[in-house]
Amino acid sequence: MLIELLIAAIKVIAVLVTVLSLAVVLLWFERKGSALIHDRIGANRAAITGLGARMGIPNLGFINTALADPIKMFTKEDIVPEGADHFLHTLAPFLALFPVLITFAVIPFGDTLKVGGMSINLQAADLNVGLLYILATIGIGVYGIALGGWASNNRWALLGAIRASAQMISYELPLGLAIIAVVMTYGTLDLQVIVRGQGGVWFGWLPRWGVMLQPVAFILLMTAGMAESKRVPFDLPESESELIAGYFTEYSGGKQAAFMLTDFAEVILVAALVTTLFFGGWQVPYLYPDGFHLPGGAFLALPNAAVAIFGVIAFMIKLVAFCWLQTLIRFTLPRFRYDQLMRLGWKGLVPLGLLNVLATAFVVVAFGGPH
Amino acid sequence: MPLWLFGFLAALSIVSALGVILQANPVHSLLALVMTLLAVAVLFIGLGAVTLGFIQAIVYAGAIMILFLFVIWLLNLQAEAGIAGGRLARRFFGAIAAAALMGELFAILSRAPSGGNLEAPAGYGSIHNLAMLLFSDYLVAFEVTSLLLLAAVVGSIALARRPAGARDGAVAPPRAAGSR
Amino acid sequence: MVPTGYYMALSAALFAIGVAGVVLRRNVIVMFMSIELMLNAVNLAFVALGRGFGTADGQVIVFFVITVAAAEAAVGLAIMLAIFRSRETINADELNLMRW
Amino acid sequence: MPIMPISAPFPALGLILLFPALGFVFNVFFARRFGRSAVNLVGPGVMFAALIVALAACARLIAMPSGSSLEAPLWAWIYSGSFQVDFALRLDALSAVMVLVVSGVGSLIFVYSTGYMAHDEDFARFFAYVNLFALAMLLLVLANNLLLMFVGWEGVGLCSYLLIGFWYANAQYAYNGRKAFIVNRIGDAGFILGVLTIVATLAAHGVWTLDFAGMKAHADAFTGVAATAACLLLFLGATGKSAQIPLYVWLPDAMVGPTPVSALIHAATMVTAGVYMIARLSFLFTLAPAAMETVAVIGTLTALFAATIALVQPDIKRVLAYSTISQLGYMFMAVGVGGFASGIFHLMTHAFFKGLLFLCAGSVIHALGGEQDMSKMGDLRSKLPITFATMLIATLAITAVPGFSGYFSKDLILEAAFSSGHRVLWVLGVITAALTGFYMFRLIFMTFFGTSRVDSDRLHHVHESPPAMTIPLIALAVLSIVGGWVGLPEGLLWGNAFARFLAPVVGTFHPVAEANGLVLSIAASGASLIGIALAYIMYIRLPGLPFILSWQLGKLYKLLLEKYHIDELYNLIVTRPLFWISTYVLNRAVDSFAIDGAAVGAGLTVETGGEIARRAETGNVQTYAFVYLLGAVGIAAYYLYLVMR
Repeated sequence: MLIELLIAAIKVIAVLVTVLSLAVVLLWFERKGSALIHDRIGANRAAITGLGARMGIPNLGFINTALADPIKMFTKEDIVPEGADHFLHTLAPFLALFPVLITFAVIPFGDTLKVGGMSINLQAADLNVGLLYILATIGIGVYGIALGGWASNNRWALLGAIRASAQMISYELPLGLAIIAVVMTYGTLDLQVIVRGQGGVWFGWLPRWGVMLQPVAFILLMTAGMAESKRVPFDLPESESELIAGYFTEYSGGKQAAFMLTDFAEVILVAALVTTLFFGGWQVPYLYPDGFHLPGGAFLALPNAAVAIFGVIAFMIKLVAFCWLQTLIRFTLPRFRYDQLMRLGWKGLVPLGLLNVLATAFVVVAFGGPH
Repeated sequence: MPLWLFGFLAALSIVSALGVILQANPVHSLLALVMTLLAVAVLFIGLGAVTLGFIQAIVYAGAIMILFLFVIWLLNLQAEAGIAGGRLARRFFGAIAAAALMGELFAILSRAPSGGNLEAPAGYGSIHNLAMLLFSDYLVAFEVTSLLLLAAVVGSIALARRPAGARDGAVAPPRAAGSR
Repeated sequence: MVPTGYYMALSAALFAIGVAGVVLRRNVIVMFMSIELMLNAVNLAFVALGRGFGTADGQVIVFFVITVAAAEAAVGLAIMLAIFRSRETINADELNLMRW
Repeated sequence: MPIMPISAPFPALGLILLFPALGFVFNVFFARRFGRSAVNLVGPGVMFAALIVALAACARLIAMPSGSSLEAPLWAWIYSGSFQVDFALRLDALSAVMVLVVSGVGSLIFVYSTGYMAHDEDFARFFAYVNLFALAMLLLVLANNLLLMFVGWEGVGLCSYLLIGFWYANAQYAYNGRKAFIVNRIGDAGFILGVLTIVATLAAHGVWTLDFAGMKAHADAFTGVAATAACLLLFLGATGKSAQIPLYVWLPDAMVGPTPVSALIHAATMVTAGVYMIARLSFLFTLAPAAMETVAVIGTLTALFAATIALVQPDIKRVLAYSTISQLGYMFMAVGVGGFASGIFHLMTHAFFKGLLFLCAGSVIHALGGEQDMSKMGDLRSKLPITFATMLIATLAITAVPGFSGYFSKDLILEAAFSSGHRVLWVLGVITAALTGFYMFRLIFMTFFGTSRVDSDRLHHVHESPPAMTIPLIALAVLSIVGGWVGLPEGLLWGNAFARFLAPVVGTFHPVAEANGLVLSIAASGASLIGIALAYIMYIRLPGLPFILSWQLGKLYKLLLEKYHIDELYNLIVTRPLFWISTYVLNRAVDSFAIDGAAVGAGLTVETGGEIARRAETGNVQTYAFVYLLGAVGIAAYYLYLVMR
């Protein structure tokens, strides 16, 4: 009993720590990535205590920047504007961050690990309606943004909040439709089961990843997910050239950090969802519970622990890859206009999602579904 | 669901329900209502209606309530000047009548047959279970509901669209929390 | 295991609070929210009784209630917008044109 | 061992109804968009499509053993306890003949209509109505039960009304339409009562069916009285639809409709529905000899009566209308004396030659720019050669000149009348034949011979009709000649194949008196020739004689010209009293005083009450909610009181 609680606690902490530190890494990704695309060097000045460079110690790259950014933010003054709704102004950033963080509870990051006599499911919460849970938390996440903008007593902030909530609600639909198609394909809402369903190969060499079955849903989920995270090209709620910084114009210090963290956590969440639903999650091609079965017929036996660790590593690699992809998109595409955004959502993605659900239904009925 | 958890959720839902009707600021009322909805959603899940609990969170809290928030913003609602004021006598008797109704409901519901607290059958409250009912016994109601939704969409667009020629200035631009 | 009666009591309390909200508040939006509160109280009773009797029909009803509530919210809020546009208020005490 | 009749499923029967229905829908909804040429294509096209299906079905039927039928149960219609009626179609020998007549003659007349209505703006409405009519008429003849047949029966009545009043801008035309409809209602009331009598009689024996087959199987349930009552009531319906005494008055007035309508509805098809109905229910009528006698007598009297009126009418279409009534009288005489097959035979040949006559008359009227008065015609045979030739053929057919179709059918009827022992009826029939010869050739001579009395300003417009009109004329003329050859006298070539074909459905004719067919035939033909000769003398040789006669026999002439004053009589004994009751009793007493008084009083009461009650209407939603809440608290308290007591 006690040990189970302990294991659960460890899993939760591990997930949280991973997500938060990944968010910090993403911040550095952004700086370096944008530099790469803009053909400049990028952030290279931060050094521990500022002495390193002077003393000839080589700049420790991302560690320095990654640490310096959060430290800078958390040490800044926390300002609440005059006339703002004090309570909500303080509550909002955490209301935004909290649902995103708890969403990671249902993302499986590895196969079952057998230690001693126990088998540990590498997933913080084994919920058999995981996808519904994800939709619910995403839905609740709107409140933090909306109330943050409203409570600031600032027109730009309120406009940003209205834009943000309209955008998030609109893009929840294609997101949900993409997920429904996946659910119909695998016949379950349990993410771990969906990942297991993506193990193995077709034709002896092609991994059975979800993207092969649901390419349209993948595109839908990716697009809608990026819109949900309100980043370029969907960053109208915080478009600096129009609204200063949108809903968090009036935020500073730790609370602004929380909002930014929310953004990065959402990026990671989208990457995690895409990985889990369409790219096999922790599945490594040709790796089975007993070891590698390569296409040529070669076989390499592995112990369970090694397989599980391979899984976790594969998951992390895919996760980071999709985070990187989103960063690239961010610095490649220009921002939409608001009407373009809404048209894409309602007239493009929603009908596409409905058609995809319809087509999936036909295929499932015609060729026999998961049941 | 253990009793302590029920007690906590019940207290939470009642307190936030009171918040809905006691908060002067509509936005605060709305937040309280969302809280109630989420507490009730968790109660649903505790009762085995897992799917329904999540639907409540997704649809009710995540979408319908945002709609309310939008309208509050659009109408630029300010805090009400307290719950008192206006037709005091009616308010007074209204409160008494509501209390009387609560007492009566307690009395009536305590007599209601409650079933046997049976063990839930396998798959109770799952999507599959709910869908089987929806698409068999309740199919007609389901289809009619879809028509209702369509009618509501058309109706609300017709009601809310501005008459031609009144594009600008018909509604004052929204104001944020503290502006007077 | 929590007895069904407890849920019924909670449902009654929530319903009465909703009723009080409709009668006491003058802001039409808040009255509307109070109605949602009443709907939720009834939903809770449905689900609890359904669980008590071991049937899922209660849940189906709640499903429909949620759907209808969505439709009702859309139309009701649109009506409020229309009213506000012409009368500049949604205070229930001031909306009394429909009288003798 | 005889081959047993079979009944095979043949769902394509539904297509026969579907095509006119599609045509109707097209003409109602899409005609405006697609224009006149599309309507001219679709209107007759659907009839030809129906005709092709009907031909296929009949070919199938003929290939089957005698007495077989094709069934097409389409859907369940009325299921009320044990009383069950299906929407089902049935094609046996009788309905096969009718379907072919309706769709065949109908197709030709539709083609003719495209020419006749070429200058009318409302062509789409016209084709919509006639397509609807075709649908109803085909339903009437294809129905496998009495109730469905009644649907078609009412449908053709409706279309008849719509088409008589087709040019509704003319108040007199609209009035004539109403007259036809109302007179038909009287007959239809009889029909309904007849159906109910049948239902009640069968139900008393525990049989709940209106299928013709089912009724026939349970015919023994009908005792003499029930059968007589049912048959007489149904015959009342037939007198309305088929214009027999006493309900014939609408048909002459129906001639104000477009002439193709007169040809199709008021000569060839709809008005024969009564004959068809009696033939269809022949198993029932044979159980009621008294009713049969009535049918025969009424038919004969109508034939003679209408023929006398036709002698003097100046209007070309009215002559043909009375001629139609007269010929319908022949058909009823035939079915009345038991010669059902002969009646149907005459129905078919009549459809050919009377349809043709009307179409020719239409052609003449068309050529003269709407002139219908024969005293303003004359000497048209060179100007309208095709019309003249075909009309002459039709006239020879209707006057029963040997070799033409009318000869065979009329001969059979008179022979049946004589050999069934009804000598008086036979004599009257022969007299009618003479009258027919006279008035038909009077029509021909006045129209095509003699000196031209056409208005001079119209004379140079006179022209032969376009091919769309003349081709149907020629086709019908051919049918008017050869149509009778399917029922030759016994012993000649194939004999009476027609009667043999129908025998399983309507039974065979059983003569009770010896008769020499040849002698009877010579007598009847002689009578016709006398009539023709008289007409020749009066209108060709001595053109002044008609005037002298009409002056000398002024009173008789006037009586005939005024149609025995029957319309005035009906006005006096039916219409006027009804109007009096409507005006003085229903309008002044009941409506103005009682109903209006009650309404005004109720209004005053409500107004006063509302004045008081409206004070509760504060317009404040929360007040309402509060009162509502009080009510809820009260109801809950009462419930608790009931529970706790």
